[in-house]
Amino acid sequence: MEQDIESAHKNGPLQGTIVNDFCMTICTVNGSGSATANTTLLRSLFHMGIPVSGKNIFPSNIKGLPTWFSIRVSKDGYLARVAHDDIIVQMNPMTFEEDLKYNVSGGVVFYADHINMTVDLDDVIVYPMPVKDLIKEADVPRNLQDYMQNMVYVGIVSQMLGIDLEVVHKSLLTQFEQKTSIADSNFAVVKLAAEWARDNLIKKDVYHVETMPPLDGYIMADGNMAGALGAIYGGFQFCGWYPITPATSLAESLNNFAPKLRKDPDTGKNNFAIVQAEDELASIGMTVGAGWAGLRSMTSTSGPGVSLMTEYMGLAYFAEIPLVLWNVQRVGPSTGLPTRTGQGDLLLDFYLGHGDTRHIVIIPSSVNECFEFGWKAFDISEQFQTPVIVLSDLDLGMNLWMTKEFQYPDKPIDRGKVLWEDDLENFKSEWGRYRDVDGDGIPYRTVMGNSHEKAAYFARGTGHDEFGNYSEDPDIWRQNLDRIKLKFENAREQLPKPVIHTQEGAKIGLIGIGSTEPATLEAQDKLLAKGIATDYMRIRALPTSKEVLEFIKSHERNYVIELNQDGQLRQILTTDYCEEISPLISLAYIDGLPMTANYIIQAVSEKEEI
Amino acid sequence: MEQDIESAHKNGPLQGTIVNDFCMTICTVNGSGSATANTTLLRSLFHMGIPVSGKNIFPSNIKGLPTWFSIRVSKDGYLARVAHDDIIVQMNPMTFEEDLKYNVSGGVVFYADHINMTVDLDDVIVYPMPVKDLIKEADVPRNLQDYMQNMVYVGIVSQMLGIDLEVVHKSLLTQFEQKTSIADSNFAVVKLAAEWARDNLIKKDVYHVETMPPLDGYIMADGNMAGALGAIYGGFQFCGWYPITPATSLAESLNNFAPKLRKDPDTGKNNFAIVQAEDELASIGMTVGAGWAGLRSMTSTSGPGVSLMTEYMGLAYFAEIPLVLWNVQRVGPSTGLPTRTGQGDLLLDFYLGHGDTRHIVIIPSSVNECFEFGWKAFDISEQFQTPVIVLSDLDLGMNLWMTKEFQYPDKPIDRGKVLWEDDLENFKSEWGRYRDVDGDGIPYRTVMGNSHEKAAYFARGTGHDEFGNYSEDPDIWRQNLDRIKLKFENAREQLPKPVIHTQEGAKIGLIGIGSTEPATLEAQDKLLAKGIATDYMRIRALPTSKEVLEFIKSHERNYVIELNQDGQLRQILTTDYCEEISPLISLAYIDGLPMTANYIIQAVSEKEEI
Amino acid sequence: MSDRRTDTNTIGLTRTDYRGKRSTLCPGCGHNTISAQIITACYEMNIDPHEIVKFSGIGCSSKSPTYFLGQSFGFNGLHGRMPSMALGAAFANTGMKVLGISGDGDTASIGLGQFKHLIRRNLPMVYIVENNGVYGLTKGQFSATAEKGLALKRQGENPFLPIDIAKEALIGNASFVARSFAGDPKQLRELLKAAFSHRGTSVLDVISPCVSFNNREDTLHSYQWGRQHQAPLHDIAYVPTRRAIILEEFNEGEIKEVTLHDGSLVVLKKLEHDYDPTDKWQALRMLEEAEKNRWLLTGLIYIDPNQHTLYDYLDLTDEPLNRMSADRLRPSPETLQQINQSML
Amino acid sequence: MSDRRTDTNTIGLTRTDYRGKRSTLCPGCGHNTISAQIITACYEMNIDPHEIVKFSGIGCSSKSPTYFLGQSFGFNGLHGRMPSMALGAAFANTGMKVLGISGDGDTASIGLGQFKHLIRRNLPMVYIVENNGVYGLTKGQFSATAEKGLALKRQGENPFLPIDIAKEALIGNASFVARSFAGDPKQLRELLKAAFSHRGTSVLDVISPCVSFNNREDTLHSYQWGRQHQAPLHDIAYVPTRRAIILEEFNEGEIKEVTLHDGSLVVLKKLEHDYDPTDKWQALRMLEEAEKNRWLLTGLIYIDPNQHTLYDYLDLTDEPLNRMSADRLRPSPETLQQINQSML
Ligand SMILES: Cc1ncc(C[n+]2csc(CCOP(=O)(O)OP(=O)(O)O)c2C)c(N)n1
Ligand SMILES: Cc1ncc(C[n+]2csc(CCOP(=O)(O)OP(=O)(O)O)c2C)c(N)n1
Ligand code: SF4
Ligand code: SF4
Ligand SMILES: [Mg+2]
Ligand SMILES: [Mg+2]
Repeated sequence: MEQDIESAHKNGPLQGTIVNDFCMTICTVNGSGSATANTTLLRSLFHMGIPVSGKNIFPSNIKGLPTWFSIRVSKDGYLARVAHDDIIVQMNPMTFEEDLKYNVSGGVVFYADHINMTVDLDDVIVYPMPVKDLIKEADVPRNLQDYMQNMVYVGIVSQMLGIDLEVVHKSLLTQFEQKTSIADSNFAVVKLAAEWARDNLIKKDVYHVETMPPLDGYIMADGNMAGALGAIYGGFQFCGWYPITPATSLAESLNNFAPKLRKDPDTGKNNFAIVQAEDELASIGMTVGAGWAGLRSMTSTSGPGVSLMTEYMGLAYFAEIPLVLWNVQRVGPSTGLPTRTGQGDLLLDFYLGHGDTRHIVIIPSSVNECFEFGWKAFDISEQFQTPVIVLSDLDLGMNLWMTKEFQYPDKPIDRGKVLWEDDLENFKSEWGRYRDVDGDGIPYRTVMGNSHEKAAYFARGTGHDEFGNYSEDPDIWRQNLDRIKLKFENAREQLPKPVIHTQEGAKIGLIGIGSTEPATLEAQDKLLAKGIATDYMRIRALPTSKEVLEFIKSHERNYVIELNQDGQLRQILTTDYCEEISPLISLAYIDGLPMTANYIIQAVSEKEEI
Repeated sequence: MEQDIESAHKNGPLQGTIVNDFCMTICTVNGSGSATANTTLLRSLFHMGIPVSGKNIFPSNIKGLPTWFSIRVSKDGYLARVAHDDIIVQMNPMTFEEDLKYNVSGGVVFYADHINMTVDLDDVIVYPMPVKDLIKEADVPRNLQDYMQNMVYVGIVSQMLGIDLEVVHKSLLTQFEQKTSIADSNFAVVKLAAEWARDNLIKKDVYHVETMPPLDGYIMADGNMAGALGAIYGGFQFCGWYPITPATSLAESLNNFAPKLRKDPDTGKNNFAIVQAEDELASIGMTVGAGWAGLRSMTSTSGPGVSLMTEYMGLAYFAEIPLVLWNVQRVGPSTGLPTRTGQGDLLLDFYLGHGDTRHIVIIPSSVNECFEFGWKAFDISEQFQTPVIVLSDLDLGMNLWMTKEFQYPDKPIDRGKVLWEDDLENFKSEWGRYRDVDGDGIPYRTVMGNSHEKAAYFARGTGHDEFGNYSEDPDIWRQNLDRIKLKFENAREQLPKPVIHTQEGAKIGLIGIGSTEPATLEAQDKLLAKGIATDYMRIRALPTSKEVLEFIKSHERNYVIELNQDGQLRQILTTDYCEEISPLISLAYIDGLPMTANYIIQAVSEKEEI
Repeated sequence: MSDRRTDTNTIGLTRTDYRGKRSTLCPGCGHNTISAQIITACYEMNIDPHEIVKFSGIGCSSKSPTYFLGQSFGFNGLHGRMPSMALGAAFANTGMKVLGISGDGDTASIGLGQFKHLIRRNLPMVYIVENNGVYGLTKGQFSATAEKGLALKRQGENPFLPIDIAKEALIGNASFVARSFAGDPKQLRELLKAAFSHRGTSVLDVISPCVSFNNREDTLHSYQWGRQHQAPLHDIAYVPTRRAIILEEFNEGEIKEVTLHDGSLVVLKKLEHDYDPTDKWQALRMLEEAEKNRWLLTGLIYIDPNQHTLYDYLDLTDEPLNRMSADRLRPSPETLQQINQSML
Repeated sequence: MSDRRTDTNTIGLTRTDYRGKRSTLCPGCGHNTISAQIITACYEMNIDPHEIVKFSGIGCSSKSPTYFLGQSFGFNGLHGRMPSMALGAAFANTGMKVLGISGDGDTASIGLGQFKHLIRRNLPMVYIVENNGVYGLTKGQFSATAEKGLALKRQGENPFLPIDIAKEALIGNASFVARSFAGDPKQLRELLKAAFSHRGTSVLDVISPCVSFNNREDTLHSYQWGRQHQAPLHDIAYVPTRRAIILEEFNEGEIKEVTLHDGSLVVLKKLEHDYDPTDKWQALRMLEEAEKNRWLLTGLIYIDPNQHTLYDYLDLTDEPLNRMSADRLRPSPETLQQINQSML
């Protein structure tokens, strides 16, 4: 023990200080209740006005295995993952040695002093934490002692980095939904630990945090909750779902918020229904049924569930059923890495179904956008009478992000072309469920309960004419498919357009989707510093709009950044634009962790020979 | 009635004669037993040495709806569908008028004279058939009378076209597996009808058949039976299946032939197992289990079943399980047209599974090749330890074709890298189920029952290291996926190579897969006659080999011919070769019917502005 | 009797208003009889076709909804997975009557899981299994209800014990379980009426011979076998309201009544032995016995008129959700402000 | 007692040879107890680990095969669809013992269909449901076996009647149905031995508490509730061969024997009332009664040692198919010539 303190001493204090710009990883075992502590630290930094992001790297397991929580503070507002740690908070003996590999030289290690250390810590600064003693001192009730150990490192780390304890207290209150008693009992331990640190540890390291101007207009939230809230403000009426990591918390958020927000003011009854199905074959079946019947219908799942939904999604495409499918991606193939993040379902989702099936896919990149697409998805699917897949991922869905606060929808709900009794009575021409009256490929639909004599029809996944009657006629088949394709092609320009970040005189294009955005924005800045100007286009929807082709053509080279092995986005872009495009170089990468700016910077620099 | 005969008279006999070159369509209702009659005519022509093809266009229904059987005789050996009819045999009042639309002017109509005709038949030649009278005359047993009506048109048509009655008799014998009594009772009616025609009808039309040199080395068979036989000669050991049109007859052929061919000579017991599963989720599960356990394992299905197999196929890809999946395609999306043909499952099959999943797909174009790929598929899947999808379709699978007789496999069964007790004992290096010892990405596998102490491992769809142990380590994940991809890339040059038909000085390439071959070959000849020389490459496997790129690059323009809406083959080729290729123009087309040469000829001529 | 074509029921509809397209099933198919009885039952119950919604899976049986109630909405879904689709749609308007048509392959083979979970949720709907022991539409393979030992063309002999739809429903806590026979239209009609009046999942297992692939007189799902072995539990009569009972029709003691949720009654006239369809235990025993003696046991096997349904659990508005105006679906801006506040 | 670590069984293996990797399940999870008893049963039965093959679906329960029989082959398949995979693999070597581990979500929710169809085929295998009433691995949602009224964190109250694995197995004609409790290792061990000796599908529904999400003392799947409400049908002892019975152990009349296919015996010592596990009818009644009285009924509920299995129907060679040399898998050229001939 001593000898390690020694070693820290030996190094002596490093020169200078680093303020609001470092990455701290807290190493614990899962099921130990560290989540609250970690979020409290994260929130406290946020409350100090410091841009911050937290990423939870956890095992597919309930209790007892290593788990890591990385907090990045960045005065410049970079929220992407970084692969190294400046500070390690070590509560887990199992991974002590391994974790040190990620620690930068001159970095810091806080560790529970009951871990007996054998490792050599020459070039890091070490702060042992007398966790057990402090817990004893605080005399915490038996059953809470393990849990409260986490509050010890909250206190010590706060003290050593300069996190204002008042802010920590405030964060605890938010954490415990303003239940003061619990918040206070936690804070008591935090305070005790902070005071111990103040009196017993000498600051040797260079890392500090300082209050910055408040982050007005920002909140802390995760993408699944945001998606659920978006759906609620989008007027969702039915959700059939089945539990699966990392999508579960989306449906559970619906369960949590819908009863508060969507009871009928008059009757006090629910104007929505949520059903936990027996599996995904059933959850998608329910969702298709509800969508057909005229409800704003949704389901949420991840890769394995999407696979099971393939046949029903093909039916929904062909019978033209509006519905919203949230795919919160994890890493495949197969069961793969259930608790890691990726973007490997793009191809399957786009083509989901046998025969000639294609789906509209919209792809949020921020928690705020999860909310926005949460409500927009319904308008799009009902406008085009087809399923809309919202493609999120674990990093976006399950991690707590600082994000712009949710904006109330800027336009009223659009139910698309639905005809009730009167509409049918006054309809401009002969109505048939699958008749293209407006020339846009989008027919008018009626839904069950419509008592107009002409309203009823029998929907089916088999060949049908304009009136929904069974048909095997070759021409009728082809015309129907062509109309559906027309509808699909028309959608291109009406889906969320790409977001483009330009730089002066850039000849190189960066193209990506979803949660790789923070890493890419950071890479843009740093590549520029290295003399490589880039433009960055974040695609937000498939099929793509003309801006996408224009961007691709207007750059000498385009790099396609995505978290998968096969370069799936690149494949889709080439099939769309092969004849016309400049080179598309794939920067696909997958190992289950979020994208880092460094990977992009190195990959591009190499290829650009700089 | 008379007046129609009149009309035929008015026209008077056409000039000249047309020998062995016309299309005859027999219009009946399904469930009426016409299949036997139609096949008898088909076989008789075949026995006369005349190249012939028959296409059954039938409804998704058991009894009472219109069905058409088109027989094309072509002295030049063109076996593709043609869209018009020279001769119509009309037994179905319901479709009389409609069917006439397809009849060429100067064409012929045989019809059952109990159909009362209102239609105008000016420019066709009409032969009424006193079907009921002849049946009465033949005094057929009550229960057989409806069925025997079909033998009446066999007789009359044979007489009028010049089909040798002896040959008809021979065909009936083949038809009834040499049961003379049944054959004779059928033949009696044929003969009676033929004699009536001889005595009462005057030949007015120009269509004749004449014996040609015998078609030695050819047989008549359908692709599903051929595929089943191929599997049996490929040593299949397990098949889990679920009924679905048009794949059902493949598994039923296994049920029929395996007990005869695959009983153990010593024990007389079966050395195979066939299980009708409760659905496709189960049939693929059984097939994966059997493949993992070291059996040559297969399943057969069509689009909807493939959709349900998505998740298990992803597991098989990732856990590296050899198995063979026959997809006998029908028309999608969704339930679509269950009794019509198409090539719309190419994309889904290639990418079947979430995450980064890709599959080897091999695509036969003839019945003979169904047999060949039937056995080769097992060698390929066990060599690369991955699923192999054999992509057939309804036209190939369910129609009776003249085809080269089946060739006995030209190489012994190759079980790939399997280690038993001794192999493990003497293994060159440390063995791990997923260790790449040979640098080709293909590991060695052991199977259950291997009692060597090192043999056992626990397979899984989750992340795993070289020894199959569970792992979430990012590097291990990526290395494993890269190895699997290497394996997949290596397969390119070892799968069935494309078949190329060149023409002198062709600048234009035609590219296709599977059952569009006959139409394309015919189109080549006729385009040449119009002054357009073409080369034709039939791709037989995905992923594609270098020859494919060479072909594409060596032509100014390439036309990609396929029976689907989205140009799926073209999409896959562009993603593979975007940077390097000359234009790929899609000639995709889908309406549920087999490809015609005419469509290709017109499409190409237009685009080539000729 | 008066002219059936022009007769109207109390809501002014003729029988023709309940018909559908011409059937394309085989002449003599049991499924056609069932369609006819659905038409009659709905006509006689004066149900407005717009208040019924039809669902089916895939199969000859599942095709049949095209052939009745042409004025009702319907959806011909996927093989074995109609229950989930019906359940999702039902929420759009809980006032409508949901009618599901399935086959034995559709329900007992690929669909067994969804069938059992539908029952578990007790969604108010009439669920008819048109049970012929084979896959008709794919030309006569064994289904999971085919009896052990059944021999069929090109299929050999079935070695497996059959799945008994009624038993499966009972053990799964179904609130309404009946079995009938396409050869007994009258009983079927009355059972259909009872089913339409029951609040909960009404399972009707109807033996419906496939004349093309499984109608040999010695096989369990054939007309002849059914006629010879049918053992009705009771004579059943559906009575729309108590007032409507004409007492003479029944002598005291011989009848048992069950009052359904909508106030209608099922009147059961005793045959050989007493039978109480509210006793699940007895129901199971009867089925067991019937199996031993190879009877085709028909009638109302079990009913619990008061079991909770899925709707009870979800505390839904009675108003049709799919008619709710858009503005009522979106919470106020204030609520979102509060949420943003809570996430600082 | 002697040292457990060095003791060997009759095939010379120590208990350690039957162990697997260290469990990563929660300390106290019922699933760990079951793993331990599988290890003991196999050790005491002298089964060579190479003659066992393990399968599982997805869930905490389905992870557990990693934690026992490390020398046995195994496959951790897909959620709810282990039965089909096990069935396909079994044909590779019908001499091996097949062991399937599933959870209540894996079997009764997503997997109900495959579970019932496995039973129908009576594939010889031991099928264990580690039943805790929740989805453990996804953090505590209700499974289909959760009791009506169960209230769980963040899940509210479960309104649905539970699916009873044992009843479902019985009604599906299972040939071996038992229920046990992770809190009663001794009974579990004996039942496991009987299951391994039974020729047919042996269904073991084992109540296996989830200490993280469903172990409140008042809930059906908790340790405490189980301890307080367990009602064993009998004392059960597995005896490898008749010779091995030490008669003193049992007084005449008080015991019932069932001889299994491999000649071993299950000896059942009478407790309160007589119980005959070969009477399916009585089995159903007992389960019904237990449900009414909220007993946790455990023991060998039903067995038919002689029911045909899938293997009987398929007329397979006994020789392991996956060892059959390639040359024996391909018919002769002559046979192909004949086929070509027949297709002219
Ligand atoms: C996923 C899927 N698998 C297979 C089929 C093929 N298929 C169509 S109908 C049918 C069986 C129908 O049997 P049943 O439900 O008993 O209806 P029946 O025709 O006997 O009335 C099958 C297997 C399909 N349509 N979809
Ligand atoms: C197709 C699919 N859907 C959902 C999941 C997510 N999932 C993993 S385990 C599980 C439930 C496991 O419950 P149970 O079988 O009772 O096992 P336990 O963890 O309780 O032992 C679910 C829904 C999955 N892996 N695959
Ligand atoms: S095949 Fe059988 S089930 Fe289908 S319509 Fe004909 S008789 Fe009915
Ligand atoms: S969560 Fe429950 S089921 Fe899973 S390991 Fe922990 S205690 Fe066992
Ligand atoms: Mg059927
Ligand atoms: Mg469980």
